[in-house]
Amino acid sequence: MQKRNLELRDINENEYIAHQESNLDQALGMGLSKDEFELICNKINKIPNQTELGIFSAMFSEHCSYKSSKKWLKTLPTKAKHVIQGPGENAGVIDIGNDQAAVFKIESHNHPSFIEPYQGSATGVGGILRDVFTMGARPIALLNALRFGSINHPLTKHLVSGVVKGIGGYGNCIGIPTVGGETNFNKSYDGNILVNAMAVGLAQKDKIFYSAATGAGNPVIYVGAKTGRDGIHGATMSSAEFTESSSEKRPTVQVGDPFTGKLLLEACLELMQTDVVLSIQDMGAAGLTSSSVEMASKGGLGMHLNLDLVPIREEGMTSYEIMLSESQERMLMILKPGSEEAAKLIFNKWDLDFANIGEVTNTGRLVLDKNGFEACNIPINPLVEDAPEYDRPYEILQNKKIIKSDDFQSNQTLNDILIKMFKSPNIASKKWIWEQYDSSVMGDTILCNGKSDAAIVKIHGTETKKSLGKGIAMTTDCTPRYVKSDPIIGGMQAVCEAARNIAASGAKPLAITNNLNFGNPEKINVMGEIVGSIKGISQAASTFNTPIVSGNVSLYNETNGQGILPTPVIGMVGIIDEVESCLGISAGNNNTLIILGQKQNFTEGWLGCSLYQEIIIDDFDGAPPPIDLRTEKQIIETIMTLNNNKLLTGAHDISDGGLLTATCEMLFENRLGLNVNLPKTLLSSNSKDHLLHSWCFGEDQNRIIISTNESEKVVSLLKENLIDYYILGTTNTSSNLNLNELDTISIKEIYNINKSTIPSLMDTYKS
Amino acid sequence: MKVEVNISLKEGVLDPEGQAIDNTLRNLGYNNFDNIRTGKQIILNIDETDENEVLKQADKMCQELLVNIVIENYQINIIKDK
Amino acid sequence: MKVEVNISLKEGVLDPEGQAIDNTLRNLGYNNFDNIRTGKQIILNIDETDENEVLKQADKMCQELLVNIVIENYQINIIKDK
Amino acid sequence: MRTAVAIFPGSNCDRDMAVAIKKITGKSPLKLWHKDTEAPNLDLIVIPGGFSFGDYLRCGALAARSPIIKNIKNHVSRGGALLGVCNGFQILIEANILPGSLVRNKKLLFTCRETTLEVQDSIQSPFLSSFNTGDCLNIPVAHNEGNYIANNELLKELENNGRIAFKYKKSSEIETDYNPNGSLNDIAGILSENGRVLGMMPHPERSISSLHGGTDGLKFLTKSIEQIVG
Ligand SMILES: Nc1ncnc2c1ncn2[C@@H]1O[C@H](COP(=O)(O)OP(=O)(O)O)[C@@H](O)[C@H]1O
Ligand SMILES: [Mg+2]
Repeated sequence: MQKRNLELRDINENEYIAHQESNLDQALGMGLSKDEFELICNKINKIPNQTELGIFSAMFSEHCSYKSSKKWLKTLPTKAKHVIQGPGENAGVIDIGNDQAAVFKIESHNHPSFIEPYQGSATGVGGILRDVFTMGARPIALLNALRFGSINHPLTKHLVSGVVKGIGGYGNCIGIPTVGGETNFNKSYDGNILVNAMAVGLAQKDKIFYSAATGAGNPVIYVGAKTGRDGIHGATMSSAEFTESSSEKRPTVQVGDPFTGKLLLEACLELMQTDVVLSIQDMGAAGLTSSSVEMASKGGLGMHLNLDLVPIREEGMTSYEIMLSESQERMLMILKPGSEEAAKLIFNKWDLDFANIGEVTNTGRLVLDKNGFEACNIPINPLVEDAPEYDRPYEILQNKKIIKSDDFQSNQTLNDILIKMFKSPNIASKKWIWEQYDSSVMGDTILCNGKSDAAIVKIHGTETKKSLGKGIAMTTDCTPRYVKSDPIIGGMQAVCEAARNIAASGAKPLAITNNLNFGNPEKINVMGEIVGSIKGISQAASTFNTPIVSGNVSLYNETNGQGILPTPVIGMVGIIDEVESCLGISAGNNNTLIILGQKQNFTEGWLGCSLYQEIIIDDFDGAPPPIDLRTEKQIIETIMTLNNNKLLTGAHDISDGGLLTATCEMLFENRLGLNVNLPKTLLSSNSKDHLLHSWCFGEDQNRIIISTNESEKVVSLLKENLIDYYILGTTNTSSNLNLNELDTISIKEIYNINKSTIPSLMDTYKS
Repeated sequence: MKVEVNISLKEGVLDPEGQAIDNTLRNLGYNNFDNIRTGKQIILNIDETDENEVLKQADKMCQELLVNIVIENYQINIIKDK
Repeated sequence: MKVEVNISLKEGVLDPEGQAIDNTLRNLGYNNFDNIRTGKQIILNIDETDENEVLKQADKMCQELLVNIVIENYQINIIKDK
Repeated sequence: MRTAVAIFPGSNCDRDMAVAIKKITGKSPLKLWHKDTEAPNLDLIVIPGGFSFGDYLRCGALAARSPIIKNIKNHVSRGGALLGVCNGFQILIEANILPGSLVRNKKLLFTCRETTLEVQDSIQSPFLSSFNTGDCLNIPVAHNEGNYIANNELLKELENNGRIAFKYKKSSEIETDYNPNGSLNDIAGILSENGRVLGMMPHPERSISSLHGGTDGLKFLTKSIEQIVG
C-alpha cells in the first residue's frame, strides 16, 4: 500500500493528497458537523480520504440532502390522476391529454447571482432547462421570480441589470421564450437577492426519461462540455449563510455557455428519439458526484468510473476536483450496451464530447479510479439514505392584529396614492425587464409578459380545423409580506393567487412547482415560516387539486444575521383547450367591469399588510387579508364557466395595490376611462377619506375583475350560482377614472408613470 | 496620458468564445496553435501628467466599473506616444 | 510563441459600448478623462519559432476570421515570456 | 417552389421559419446543414434567426465561414432568391453577401418588441414588388446587434440606388423610441444590387397569427414567395 501511494505521489502530488485520510477539521471546513463526520466514518467503516469526504460533504449539504426541509416536504400533496411523476425526479410530469405531458420545475440560483449576477442567473436558467430536457421534454417556456433589495440600495441596480441580462443572455441564445415571472423589491433582500427560474417542457407521455440506473455492466456515458474547476463546492456554498468574508472565499464562478447548452439540448433530444437511453441525469449542483450517486442509488446499484476518461478542460485536475466541479452543460447517461457508437455519432455531429467513463455495477458502491489508483470506494446507500434529516424546532408566528382603516390618517388624495403606487417599482410595469427577454421565439407564444395574469404558450402541432390548438398557461406568484405576517395564510395566498392568475387567463389550473426561499432554518421562527407556509400551500393545493410535482428549497438566505422575507414561490401550470379563448387583462371600450367575489355591501377594505400600508408607513404590519379556500375555488370555477360560455373579454385578479390599481391596469392599454360605481355609503366621503381608501386599495382576497360586453347574461349566471359580485362600471373613451365628484384620475398620466418608472430608475444607472 | 486596460478572464474560468473561435480556426485549416483566450481592451485618455496618479485613477476605474473582478483580471499600461 | 491580437474599431466607427462606459464613469464622478474606446483582445499560442512566420500566420487568421476589416483595425504583438 | 432553410449550430428560428413557409406553400422547406457542401437547385434559401455559434467573436462571423456559405453564394450567382432574417442578416453581412455592419443596439440591451416597417422606394425585388412605397408592416424584432452602420459612401449607394428595403417608421412626431436599435437612417433591411437578396432584422415568421404578433409577416412572406415563383 505504502509503495503504491509513493508511486502516485510521483505521478501527481495533488492527486496523492486527495487520497490521504481526512480529519475532523477538514470536515468542519467543508460544512459538515462533528456528528455527521462521525456518522460517515461509522457507516463506511473507515476514515474517508479527502475525495470521499468531499463527496459526502456535497451529498450531505442542505442543497442536496434537504436535511432541514425533507420532513415537511413529505407532507405536501403530490398525487392526482393527472400526475405522471411527482417530486423526486429532475422535474415533475403531468398528463395534459392527447398523449402529451408537461414537464416542469423551478430552481433557485440565489447566492451565485448575488456574487456574479450575469453568470449566476444565466447558469440558473441553463440548469433548470437541463432538468427539463433530461426528462425527454423539449422546453417551450421559461419564467423567473426575482426579488431584489430596496431600489435605493447601492447594489440593487447593478444586480437588476446583471440578472436580467443573464436570464436573457441564456434564454434568448438557446431559443426558449421567456414568457413570464415576477420582480419585487424589498430591503430584506439587500444582501440576498432571489433568482428563481422555472422551465416548462413538452414530451410524449410514453417517452419520459428517468434517472434510475439499470443493468449492471451497462456503460456510463458522459456527454456535453468538458469539466473545469468551476464552482467547486457550490452545493455547500449555497447552503451556507453569507458573512462579510465569504466574498473573499469565492470559488471559481461557473460561466454559462448557452451555445453549448443548445447543442446539448438538440443532441440529447435527437438521441432520445432512438431507444438506447436507459437513464439520464443532468449534472447540476455537486456535478458528477450527485448525478452518479443519485442514478446508482435510485437503481439500487453501484457505479465504477474511471476519472481519467472524463473530458477535462484544465490540466492536473484531481479526483476531488473532477467529482465536485460544477461545470455547466454536462449530462450523465446509461446506454444500452452496444449502442455507444451510434450515440457518439450524434454527439459528434453537434460538436460535443462523448466519453464512456465506466459502468454500472451491482456492488452498491461508488468506486472511482484515477491515474491507475483507486481514489474512492464507498457504499452509496449512506450517501443518500443516511444523509441527515433534521426535525428542527419551530414556532409559527401568526400576526393576528387587525388593522382598521381608521388607523390611517392620510392627507393624500386617491390620485396622490395612485401616483405613488405606480411610481413604486413593485407595481410599475416591468416592460424594461421583459423587453430584454425573447418572448416570441418558437412561434407559439400567445400571451406573455404583462398582457395577461398568466402566460399562455400554444402546444405546437395541436391545431385542428376548428381551433388554433391547445395551450399551456403558467405563472409564478408569492406575496412575502403576507407570509412574514402569517406563514400559513401567506402560503395559501401564494397558491390562490397563482390559481386565480391561471384562471384569469382562461385556463384551468393543473399542478404546482415550488421554490421555498427562506433564511436560516436553525432559527426557530424561520423554521416556523417554512413549516407554516408548507401547511398553507398544502391546504390550498389540495383544495384546487393542483398537486406539487417538483420544487426546490433554498435556505440560509441571510447576511450577517438578517434574513429575507419568507418567499415560497409558487409556479403553477394550467391547460387551455382552445387558445383563442384566452383572456388578457385589457378591457375594451364599452365593456362592463364586474368584480367576482366582492359583496354588494363591501365598504371597508383590508389594509393590513397591504402595499398601501407599505407606501404610507414604509413598512407593513398586522394580519394579512384572510383567505377562504372554498370561495376561491368557486370564483375560479365561475370564471372558467363564464369563459366557456364566451361571455368575457378580459380578466384581471385583484392583488398588490387593490381594486383601483387593478382597474387602472385594465384601462391602460386602450387608455380608457370609467365612472366608478361607488357604494352608497362612500358617496359622501372625500378623496382623502380612509374608508374610501380602504375600499380602493384594500387587498381582500378571492376577487377577480372581469370585463364583458354581455353583462346581463353574466349577472344572471352569477345570481344563479350564488356568486358574490359587484358591478364596477362601464368603460368609456374619456381616459378618466372618475370616482363621482370625489376625484378624477387621468389614466394617461398614470399610464405614463407606470411605463416610465423602471426605465428612469435604471437609466440613471448604465452598464 | 493615454492608458490601455487589458481585461482577461481569470485562469480556469471558462471562455466559451475562445473555444468557438478555436473550433472555427481549425475548420478553416489552421492547426498549429492552441490556448486561445479572449479578452477586452479599453483605451482612454486620463488628463494627468503624473504616471503614478494616472495608474492610480485607472485602477480605481477598473475596480469600480470596468472590470468584473469576480471572474476577470486586468492590467493597466501607459501608452507612450511615439 | 505567444501572440496577442488587439482589435479596435476604426476611427469614426460608432462605439456604443465605449459611450456607455464614458457616461457611467461620469455618473460615478470621474471627469478628467476622455476618448474612451473599447476593443477586443485575442491571445493564442502559435507553434512556430520564427517571429516572421508567427506574425504572418497570425495576420492570415486576422484577415480570414478574427477581424472585421470593414470596421476594425488590428495589431499583432508577440509576447515574450519573462 | 423549392425552398430551404439553412441551419447552423445555434440557429433557433429555423423551426419557426419552416412553419411559416409550410403554411404558405403547403410543403416543408428543405433543411440545409451548415456542413453541407452540395445543395439542389432552389428558388429560395432562408437563413433564419438565432445565435449561430453562440454569437461569439462577432454575430454571424463564425457561421459565415461555414462550408454551406459557398453553396449559398453559388445560389445567389445563379440568381436564386436569398432571405436573411436577424442572425441570418448578420451572417449575410459577415459573408460579404450584403454590405455594411450590424453592431450592438444603441442602448446595449437586447430588445424584443413590435416595430413598424415602412416599405422604401426600392429597385425591382421579388421581396417588395407586391408592395407600394410607404406601405407599413407591423413585424417584431428580437436582437442585440441590429444597429446597422455604413460609411457615407455606402450609405449614399444604398439610398440612391433603391437598396434600402425597410425603415423603422415613426408613428407620431413625439415618438422617440420607434427605432429599436439606433440604426443609421432607421434602416431595418437592405437589398443586394440585383434585389434578389434581402437582409432584415425583423422576424416576419413571428407574425403569422392573428392571436399573437399579427399577420403582416405572413403577408410579406406570402407575397415574396409568389413573386419568386414568378
Ligand atoms: N419545495 C419542494 N417541493 C417539492 N419537491 C421538491 C421541493 N424542493 C425540491 N423538491 C424535489 O426534490 C428533488 C431534488 O431537487 P433538486 O435538488 O433541486 O434537483 P437538482 O439536482 O436538479 O438540483 C426534485 O425532484 C425536486 O422536484
Ligand atoms: Mg437535476
